[in-house]
Amino acid sequence: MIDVLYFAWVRERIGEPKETVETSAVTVLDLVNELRAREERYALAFSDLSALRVAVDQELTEFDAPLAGAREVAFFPPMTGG
Amino acid sequence: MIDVLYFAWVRERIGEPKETVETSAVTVLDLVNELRAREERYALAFSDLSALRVAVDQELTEFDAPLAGAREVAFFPPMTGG
Amino acid sequence: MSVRVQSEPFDAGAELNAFSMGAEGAGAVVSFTGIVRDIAGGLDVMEIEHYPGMTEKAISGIVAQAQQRWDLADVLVIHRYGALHANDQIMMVATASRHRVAAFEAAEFLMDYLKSRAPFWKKEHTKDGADWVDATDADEKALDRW
Amino acid sequence: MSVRVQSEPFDAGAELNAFSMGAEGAGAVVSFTGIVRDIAGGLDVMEIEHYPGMTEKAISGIVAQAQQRWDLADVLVIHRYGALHANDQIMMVATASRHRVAAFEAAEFLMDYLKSRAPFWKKEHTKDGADWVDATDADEKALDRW
Repeated sequence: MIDVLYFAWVRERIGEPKETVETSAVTVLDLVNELRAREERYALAFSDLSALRVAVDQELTEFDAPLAGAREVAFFPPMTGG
Repeated sequence: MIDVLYFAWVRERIGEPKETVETSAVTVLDLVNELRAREERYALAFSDLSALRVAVDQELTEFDAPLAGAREVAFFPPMTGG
Repeated sequence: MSVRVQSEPFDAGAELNAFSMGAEGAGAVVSFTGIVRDIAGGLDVMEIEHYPGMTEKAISGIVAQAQQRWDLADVLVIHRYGALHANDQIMMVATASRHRVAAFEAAEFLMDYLKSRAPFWKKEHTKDGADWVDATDADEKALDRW
Repeated sequence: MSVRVQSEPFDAGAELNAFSMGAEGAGAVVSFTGIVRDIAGGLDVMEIEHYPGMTEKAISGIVAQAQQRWDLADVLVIHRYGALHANDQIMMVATASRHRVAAFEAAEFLMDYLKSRAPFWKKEHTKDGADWVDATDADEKALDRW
Protein backbone atom coordinates (compact mmCIF):
# COMPACT_ATOMS: atom_id res chain seq x y z
CA MET A 1 0.00 0.00 0.00
CA ILE A 2 1.45 3.29 -1.05
CA ASP A 3 0.02 6.80 -1.36
CA VAL A 4 0.40 8.18 -4.87
CA LEU A 5 0.10 11.96 -5.29
CA TYR A 6 -0.30 13.98 -8.47
CA PHE A 7 0.30 17.70 -8.98
CA ALA A 8 -0.35 20.34 -11.64
CA TRP A 9 -1.28 18.94 -15.07
CA VAL A 10 -0.49 15.40 -13.98
CA ARG A 11 -3.20 15.76 -11.34
CA GLU A 12 -5.58 17.15 -13.95
CA ARG A 13 -4.93 14.30 -16.40
CA ILE A 14 -5.28 11.62 -13.75
CA GLY A 15 -8.36 13.37 -12.43
CA GLU A 16 -7.52 13.16 -8.74
CA PRO A 17 -4.84 14.54 -6.41
CA LYS A 18 -4.19 11.35 -4.44
CA GLU A 19 -4.93 7.68 -4.32
CA THR A 20 -3.76 4.67 -2.35
CA VAL A 21 -2.35 1.90 -4.50
CA GLU A 22 -1.82 -1.76 -3.73
CA THR A 23 1.46 -2.60 -5.42
CA SER A 24 4.48 -4.83 -5.28
CA ALA A 25 6.49 -2.59 -7.60
CA VAL A 26 10.21 -2.62 -6.82
CA THR A 27 11.06 0.71 -8.44
CA VAL A 28 9.21 3.90 -9.33
CA LEU A 29 9.31 2.82 -12.96
CA ASP A 30 7.61 -0.50 -12.10
CA LEU A 31 4.84 1.48 -10.42
CA VAL A 32 4.53 3.78 -13.43
CA ASN A 33 4.18 0.75 -15.70
CA GLU A 34 1.49 -0.76 -13.47
CA LEU A 35 -0.42 2.53 -13.55
CA ARG A 36 0.01 2.91 -17.32
CA ALA A 37 -1.56 -0.52 -17.82
CA ARG A 38 -4.62 0.43 -15.79
CA GLU A 39 -6.43 3.04 -17.82
CA GLU A 40 -5.97 5.42 -20.70
CA ARG A 41 -5.74 8.51 -18.45
CA TYR A 42 -2.69 7.00 -16.71
CA ALA A 43 -1.09 6.02 -20.03
CA LEU A 44 -1.63 9.60 -21.17
CA ALA A 45 -0.29 11.23 -18.00
CA PHE A 46 2.81 9.01 -18.07
CA SER A 47 3.38 9.01 -21.83
CA ASP A 48 6.59 11.07 -21.63
CA LEU A 49 8.60 10.51 -18.47
CA SER A 50 11.17 13.11 -19.49
CA ALA A 51 8.41 15.68 -18.88
CA LEU A 52 7.83 14.38 -15.35
CA ARG A 53 9.56 14.54 -12.01
CA VAL A 54 9.11 12.16 -9.11
CA ALA A 55 9.49 12.41 -5.34
CA VAL A 56 9.58 9.44 -3.00
CA ASP A 57 8.66 10.27 0.59
CA GLN A 58 8.89 13.96 -0.32
CA GLU A 59 12.45 13.79 -1.67
CA LEU A 60 13.14 14.37 -5.37
CA THR A 61 14.54 11.24 -6.96
CA GLU A 62 14.85 9.33 -10.26
CA PHE A 63 12.50 6.88 -11.93
CA ASP A 64 14.84 3.95 -11.21
CA ALA A 65 14.69 4.64 -7.46
CA PRO A 66 13.61 1.70 -5.26
CA LEU A 67 10.22 1.80 -3.54
CA ALA A 68 11.09 -0.48 -0.62
CA GLY A 69 9.70 1.06 2.55
CA ALA A 70 8.27 4.09 0.77
CA ARG A 71 4.95 5.46 1.98
CA GLU A 72 4.39 8.24 -0.53
CA VAL A 73 5.23 8.73 -4.20
CA ALA A 74 4.43 11.95 -6.04
CA PHE A 75 4.43 12.69 -9.76
CA PHE A 76 4.49 16.19 -11.21
CA PRO A 77 5.88 18.31 -14.04
CA PRO A 78 9.14 20.29 -13.66
CA MET A 79 8.68 22.87 -10.94
CA THR A 80 8.06 26.54 -11.71
CA GLY A 81 8.47 28.30 -8.38
CA GLY A 82 10.11 31.59 -7.55
CA MET B 1 43.16 80.32 -11.07
CA ILE B 2 41.91 76.92 -10.17
CA ASP B 3 40.16 75.50 -7.10
CA VAL B 4 42.07 72.62 -5.56
CA LEU B 5 40.15 70.32 -3.21
CA TYR B 6 41.49 67.68 -0.84
CA PHE B 7 39.59 64.82 0.80
CA ALA B 8 40.16 62.24 3.53
CA TRP B 9 43.80 61.86 4.63
CA VAL B 10 45.01 64.10 1.80
CA ARG B 11 42.92 66.88 3.31
CA GLU B 12 44.34 66.13 6.74
CA ARG B 13 47.94 66.18 5.52
CA ILE B 14 47.49 69.39 3.55
CA GLY B 15 45.62 70.89 6.47
CA GLU B 16 42.76 72.42 4.53
CA PRO B 17 39.87 71.18 2.39
CA LYS B 18 40.19 73.69 -0.42
CA GLU B 19 42.38 76.45 -1.80
CA THR B 20 42.53 78.56 -4.91
CA VAL B 21 45.79 78.27 -6.78
CA GLU B 22 47.36 80.56 -9.37
CA THR B 23 48.93 78.19 -11.85
CA SER B 24 49.92 77.78 -15.47
CA ALA B 25 50.23 74.00 -15.11
CA VAL B 26 49.37 72.18 -18.34
CA THR B 27 48.57 68.81 -16.76
CA VAL B 28 47.49 67.56 -13.36
CA LEU B 29 51.02 66.25 -12.85
CA ASP B 30 52.48 69.73 -13.50
CA LEU B 31 50.16 71.07 -10.81
CA VAL B 32 51.19 68.32 -8.40
CA ASN B 33 54.85 69.19 -8.98
CA GLU B 34 54.19 72.86 -8.34
CA LEU B 35 52.43 72.00 -5.10
CA ARG B 36 55.16 69.56 -4.04
CA ALA B 37 57.75 72.32 -4.43
CA ARG B 38 55.82 74.66 -2.16
CA GLU B 39 56.01 73.12 1.28
CA GLU B 40 56.82 69.91 3.09
CA ARG B 41 53.14 69.09 3.78
CA TYR B 42 52.43 69.03 0.04
CA ALA B 43 55.52 66.94 -0.70
CA LEU B 44 54.30 64.52 1.97
CA ALA B 45 50.71 64.36 0.74
CA PHE B 46 51.85 63.80 -2.84
CA SER B 47 54.78 61.50 -2.09
CA ASP B 48 53.14 58.43 -3.63
CA LEU B 49 50.82 59.19 -6.52
CA SER B 50 49.84 55.53 -6.87
CA ALA B 51 48.02 55.98 -3.53
CA LEU B 52 46.06 58.94 -4.87
CA ARG B 53 43.19 59.55 -7.23
CA VAL B 54 42.34 62.77 -9.04
CA ALA B 55 39.17 64.32 -10.40
CA VAL B 56 39.11 67.29 -12.77
CA ASP B 57 35.84 69.20 -12.75
CA GLN B 58 34.30 66.37 -10.73
CA GLU B 59 35.20 63.61 -13.20
CA LEU B 60 37.72 60.94 -12.26
CA THR B 61 40.76 61.14 -14.49
CA GLU B 62 44.51 60.38 -14.69
CA PHE B 63 47.50 62.42 -13.57
CA ASP B 64 48.50 63.14 -17.16
CA ALA B 65 45.12 64.76 -17.90
CA PRO B 66 45.24 68.34 -19.28
CA LEU B 67 44.09 71.21 -17.09
CA ALA B 68 43.08 73.59 -19.90
CA GLY B 69 39.74 75.16 -19.01
CA ALA B 70 39.44 73.27 -15.73
CA ARG B 71 37.93 75.09 -12.76
CA GLU B 72 38.29 72.45 -10.07
CA VAL B 73 40.84 69.72 -9.32
CA ALA B 74 40.41 67.32 -6.42
CA PHE B 75 42.94 64.94 -4.85
CA PHE B 76 41.97 62.05 -2.60
CA PRO B 77 42.80 58.45 -1.71
CA PRO B 78 41.05 55.50 -3.39
CA MET B 79 37.36 55.62 -2.53
CA THR B 80 35.82 53.39 0.11
CA GLY B 81 32.08 53.80 -0.35
CA GLY B 82 29.32 51.25 -0.21
CA MET C 1 16.76 30.45 9.18
CA SER C 2 13.13 31.23 8.58
CA VAL C 3 11.03 29.50 5.90
CA ARG C 4 7.37 30.37 5.41
CA VAL C 5 4.96 28.92 2.87
CA GLN C 6 1.68 30.79 3.01
CA SER C 7 -1.31 31.92 0.97
CA GLU C 8 -1.52 35.36 2.64
CA PRO C 9 0.26 38.40 1.25
CA PHE C 10 3.38 39.60 3.06
CA ASP C 11 4.91 43.05 3.55
CA ALA C 12 8.35 42.80 1.93
CA GLY C 13 9.55 46.06 3.49
CA ALA C 14 8.52 45.09 7.01
CA GLU C 15 10.06 41.64 6.49
CA LEU C 16 13.31 43.19 5.25
CA ASN C 17 13.53 45.50 8.28
CA ALA C 18 12.82 42.72 10.78
CA PHE C 19 15.33 40.47 9.02
CA SER C 20 18.08 43.14 9.01
CA MET C 21 17.50 43.92 12.70
CA GLY C 22 17.85 40.26 13.59
CA ALA C 23 20.94 39.53 11.50
CA GLU C 24 23.65 40.38 14.01
CA GLY C 25 27.11 41.16 12.74
CA ALA C 26 25.97 41.33 9.13
CA GLY C 27 27.41 44.09 6.97
CA ALA C 28 25.37 43.16 3.90
CA VAL C 29 21.71 42.27 3.44
CA VAL C 30 20.36 41.28 0.02
CA SER C 31 16.69 40.79 -0.74
CA PHE C 32 14.87 39.49 -3.77
CA THR C 33 11.14 39.99 -4.31
CA GLY C 34 9.30 38.15 -7.07
CA ILE C 35 6.24 39.88 -8.50
CA VAL C 36 3.45 38.44 -10.69
CA ARG C 37 3.83 39.75 -14.24
CA ASP C 38 1.02 39.86 -16.75
CA ILE C 39 3.27 38.79 -19.59
CA ALA C 40 0.80 38.09 -22.38
CA GLY C 41 -1.80 40.60 -21.15
CA GLY C 42 -5.20 39.71 -19.75
CA LEU C 43 -3.95 37.72 -16.77
CA ASP C 44 -6.89 37.04 -14.52
CA VAL C 45 -5.39 34.81 -11.87
CA MET C 46 -1.95 33.31 -11.34
CA GLU C 47 -2.66 30.09 -9.48
CA ILE C 48 0.21 28.61 -7.52
CA GLU C 49 -0.05 24.98 -6.51
CA HIS C 50 2.40 23.39 -4.12
CA TYR C 51 3.08 20.11 -2.36
CA PRO C 52 2.22 20.61 1.32
CA GLY C 53 4.68 18.77 3.50
CA MET C 54 7.39 18.55 0.89
CA THR C 55 7.55 22.29 0.18
CA GLU C 56 8.96 23.46 3.52
CA LYS C 57 11.30 20.46 3.58
CA ALA C 58 12.64 21.16 0.07
CA ILE C 59 13.15 24.87 0.78
CA SER C 60 14.86 24.16 4.10
CA GLY C 61 17.17 21.75 2.30
CA ILE C 62 18.07 24.42 -0.26
CA VAL C 63 18.70 26.95 2.53
CA ALA C 64 20.91 24.44 4.36
CA GLN C 65 22.99 24.00 1.21
CA ALA C 66 23.41 27.78 0.95
CA GLN C 67 24.46 27.96 4.59
CA GLN C 68 27.12 25.32 3.97
CA ARG C 69 28.53 27.18 0.97
CA TRP C 70 28.48 30.73 2.35
CA ASP C 71 29.03 32.32 5.73
CA LEU C 72 25.50 33.61 6.33
CA ALA C 73 24.25 35.40 9.43
CA ASP C 74 20.65 34.56 8.48
CA VAL C 75 18.36 33.53 5.63
CA LEU C 76 14.66 34.22 5.05
CA VAL C 77 12.41 32.60 2.44
CA ILE C 78 8.71 33.39 2.04
CA HIS C 79 6.75 31.78 -0.80
CA ARG C 80 3.03 32.14 -1.42
CA TYR C 81 0.59 29.69 -2.97
CA GLY C 82 -3.03 30.06 -4.06
CA ALA C 83 -4.65 32.67 -6.28
CA LEU C 84 -2.48 35.69 -7.08
CA HIS C 85 -2.98 38.63 -9.40
CA ALA C 86 -0.76 40.85 -11.54
CA ASN C 87 1.63 42.93 -9.42
CA ASP C 88 1.14 40.74 -6.34
CA GLN C 89 4.30 39.70 -4.58
CA ILE C 90 4.80 35.93 -4.96
CA MET C 91 7.86 35.37 -2.86
CA MET C 92 10.89 36.86 -1.27
CA VAL C 93 14.34 35.77 -0.24
CA ALA C 94 16.71 37.64 2.06
CA THR C 95 20.30 36.83 2.97
CA ALA C 96 22.61 38.48 5.49
CA SER C 97 26.36 38.10 5.61
CA ARG C 98 29.47 39.93 6.66
CA HIS C 99 30.39 40.52 3.04
CA ARG C 100 28.38 41.59 0.05
CA VAL C 101 29.62 38.89 -2.31
CA ALA C 102 28.40 36.08 -0.03
CA ALA C 103 25.02 37.77 0.47
CA PHE C 104 24.53 38.26 -3.29
CA GLU C 105 25.71 34.80 -4.31
CA ALA C 106 23.63 33.04 -1.68
CA ALA C 107 20.49 34.96 -2.71
CA GLU C 108 21.04 34.04 -6.37
CA PHE C 109 21.71 30.42 -5.46
CA LEU C 110 18.48 30.30 -3.43
CA MET C 111 16.48 31.83 -6.28
CA ASP C 112 17.95 29.46 -8.87
CA TYR C 113 17.09 26.44 -6.74
CA LEU C 114 13.67 27.68 -5.64
CA LYS C 115 12.77 28.18 -9.31
CA SER C 116 13.20 24.55 -10.28
CA ARG C 117 13.72 22.44 -7.16
CA ALA C 118 10.97 23.58 -4.79
CA PRO C 119 7.58 21.94 -5.52
CA PHE C 120 5.57 24.88 -6.86
CA TRP C 121 3.67 25.03 -10.12
CA LYS C 122 2.18 28.12 -11.74
CA LYS C 123 -0.99 28.20 -13.81
CA GLU C 124 -2.06 31.31 -15.68
CA HIS C 125 -5.76 31.93 -16.04
CA THR C 126 -6.81 34.43 -18.72
CA LYS C 127 -10.12 35.06 -20.40
CA ASP C 128 -8.93 32.68 -23.16
CA GLY C 129 -8.38 29.77 -20.80
CA ALA C 130 -5.80 28.42 -18.40
CA ASP C 131 -2.27 27.15 -18.98
CA TRP C 132 0.42 25.69 -16.79
CA VAL C 133 3.62 27.72 -17.03
CA ASP C 134 6.37 25.65 -18.62
CA ALA C 135 9.72 25.29 -16.91
CA THR C 136 12.42 26.90 -19.04
CA ASP C 137 15.78 25.53 -20.15
CA ALA C 138 17.31 28.75 -18.85
CA ASP C 139 16.05 28.03 -15.34
CA GLU C 140 17.39 24.49 -15.47
CA LYS C 141 20.74 25.66 -16.84
CA ALA C 142 21.00 28.33 -14.13
CA LEU C 143 21.80 25.51 -11.68
CA ASP C 144 24.96 24.57 -13.58
CA ARG C 145 26.98 27.43 -12.24
CA TRP C 146 26.71 26.30 -8.63
CA MET D 1 16.19 56.60 -11.40
CA SER D 2 16.50 58.01 -7.91
CA VAL D 3 19.83 58.92 -6.30
CA ARG D 4 19.97 60.37 -2.79
CA VAL D 5 23.05 61.39 -0.83
CA GLN D 6 22.07 62.32 2.70
CA SER D 7 23.24 62.39 6.31
CA GLU D 8 19.87 61.30 7.74
CA PRO D 9 18.98 57.66 8.35
CA PHE D 10 16.58 55.99 5.93
CA ASP D 11 14.00 53.22 6.34
CA ALA D 12 15.16 50.45 4.01
CA GLY D 13 11.85 48.57 4.23
CA ALA D 14 9.73 51.62 3.44
CA GLU D 15 12.11 52.50 0.59
CA LEU D 16 11.89 48.96 -0.79
CA ASN D 17 8.09 49.00 -0.73
CA ALA D 18 7.84 52.41 -2.40
CA PHE D 19 10.39 51.34 -5.00
CA SER D 20 8.57 48.07 -5.80
CA MET D 21 5.23 49.86 -6.09
CA GLY D 22 6.69 52.31 -8.58
CA ALA D 23 8.56 49.80 -10.73
CA GLU D 24 5.85 48.96 -13.22
CA GLY D 25 6.12 45.74 -15.16
CA ALA D 26 8.98 44.45 -13.03
CA GLY D 27 8.93 40.79 -12.05
CA ALA D 28 12.06 40.99 -9.94
CA VAL D 29 13.25 43.49 -7.35
CA VAL D 30 16.65 43.14 -5.71
CA SER D 31 17.83 45.26 -2.80
CA PHE D 32 21.16 45.58 -1.08
CA THR D 33 21.59 47.24 2.33
CA GLY D 34 25.03 48.04 3.70
CA ILE D 35 25.36 48.10 7.49
CA VAL D 36 28.17 49.51 9.64
CA ARG D 37 30.16 46.67 11.18
CA ASP D 38 32.31 46.99 14.26
CA ILE D 39 35.03 44.79 12.83
CA ALA D 40 37.86 45.26 15.30
CA GLY D 41 35.59 45.95 18.29
CA GLY D 42 35.27 49.28 20.05
CA LEU D 43 34.02 51.29 17.08
CA ASP D 44 32.87 54.64 18.35
CA VAL D 45 31.99 56.44 15.13
CA MET D 46 32.23 55.54 11.46
CA GLU D 47 32.75 58.89 9.75
CA ILE D 48 31.86 59.06 6.08
CA GLU D 49 33.28 61.94 4.07
CA HIS D 50 32.14 62.66 0.54
CA TYR D 51 32.68 65.14 -2.27
CA PRO D 52 29.51 67.27 -2.50
CA GLY D 53 28.69 68.02 -6.09
CA MET D 54 30.69 65.13 -7.53
CA THR D 55 28.99 62.42 -5.47
CA GLU D 56 25.52 62.61 -7.05
CA LYS D 57 27.10 63.02 -10.48
CA ALA D 58 29.36 59.98 -10.07
CA ILE D 59 26.52 57.80 -8.75
CA SER D 60 24.17 58.91 -11.54
CA GLY D 61 26.89 58.02 -14.06
CA ILE D 62 27.23 54.55 -12.57
CA VAL D 63 23.44 54.08 -12.63
CA ALA D 64 23.33 55.23 -16.28
CA GLN D 65 25.94 52.59 -17.14
CA ALA D 66 23.84 49.92 -15.43
CA GLN D 67 20.76 51.07 -17.33
CA GLN D 68 22.64 50.72 -20.60
CA ARG D 69 23.79 47.20 -19.81
CA TRP D 70 20.55 45.82 -18.36
CA ASP D 71 16.87 46.27 -19.04
CA LEU D 72 15.89 47.94 -15.77
CA ALA D 73 12.45 49.24 -14.84
CA ASP D 74 13.98 51.41 -12.12
CA VAL D 75 17.04 51.95 -9.93
CA LEU D 76 17.37 53.46 -6.45
CA VAL D 77 20.59 54.44 -4.68
CA ILE D 78 20.71 56.00 -1.20
CA HIS D 79 24.10 56.68 0.41
CA ARG D 80 24.66 58.38 3.75
CA TYR D 81 27.57 60.53 4.90
CA GLY D 82 28.49 61.94 8.30
CA ALA D 83 28.79 60.19 11.65
CA LEU D 84 27.44 56.64 11.77
CA HIS D 85 27.55 53.96 14.44
CA ALA D 86 27.74 50.17 14.51
CA ASN D 87 24.60 48.57 13.02
CA ASP D 88 23.53 51.79 11.29
CA GLN D 89 22.51 51.41 7.67
CA ILE D 90 25.05 53.20 5.45
CA MET D 91 23.49 52.77 2.06
CA MET D 92 21.07 50.85 -0.08
CA VAL D 93 20.66 49.98 -3.71
CA ALA D 94 17.52 48.59 -5.35
CA THR D 95 17.01 47.39 -8.91
CA ALA D 96 13.84 46.31 -10.69
CA SER D 97 13.69 44.33 -13.90
CA ARG D 98 11.50 41.89 -15.74
CA HIS D 99 13.96 39.09 -15.00
CA ARG D 100 15.83 38.11 -11.90
CA VAL D 101 19.24 37.77 -13.54
CA ALA D 102 19.22 41.39 -14.75
CA ALA D 103 18.07 42.66 -11.35
CA PHE D 104 20.78 40.72 -9.52
CA GLU D 105 23.58 41.56 -11.93
CA ALA D 106 22.72 45.26 -12.03
CA ALA D 107 22.63 45.45 -8.21
CA GLU D 108 26.03 43.77 -7.97
CA PHE D 109 27.45 46.03 -10.67
CA LEU D 110 26.17 49.12 -8.82
CA MET D 111 27.65 47.92 -5.53
CA ASP D 112 31.02 47.12 -7.10
CA TYR D 113 31.23 50.56 -8.67
CA LEU D 114 29.88 52.46 -5.66
CA LYS D 115 32.54 50.80 -3.51
CA SER D 116 35.47 52.20 -5.44
CA ARG D 117 34.22 54.80 -7.94
CA ALA D 118 31.88 57.01 -5.92
CA PRO D 119 33.72 59.66 -3.86
CA PHE D 120 33.16 58.41 -0.31
CA TRP D 121 35.82 57.76 2.31
CA LYS D 122 35.35 55.97 5.61
CA LYS D 123 37.19 56.76 8.82
CA GLU D 124 36.87 54.56 11.88
CA HIS D 125 37.07 56.25 15.26
CA THR D 126 37.77 53.99 18.24
CA LYS D 127 39.00 54.74 21.75
CA ASP D 128 42.52 54.03 20.43
CA GLY D 129 42.36 56.65 17.70
CA ALA D 130 41.07 57.15 14.22
CA ASP D 131 42.04 55.48 10.93
CA TRP D 132 40.97 55.88 7.35
CA VAL D 133 39.68 52.62 5.95
CA ASP D 134 41.97 51.35 3.19
CA ALA D 135 40.57 50.43 -0.19
CA THR D 136 41.06 46.71 -0.80
CA ASP D 137 42.52 44.93 -3.82
CA ALA D 138 39.42 42.74 -3.78
CA ASP D 139 37.16 45.77 -4.26
CA GLU D 140 39.31 47.03 -7.13
CA LYS D 141 39.43 43.56 -8.73
CA ALA D 142 35.65 43.22 -8.42
CA LEU D 143 35.35 45.70 -11.31
CA ASP D 144 37.18 43.37 -13.69
CA ARG D 145 34.22 41.10 -14.22
CA TRP D 146 32.06 43.84 -15.75
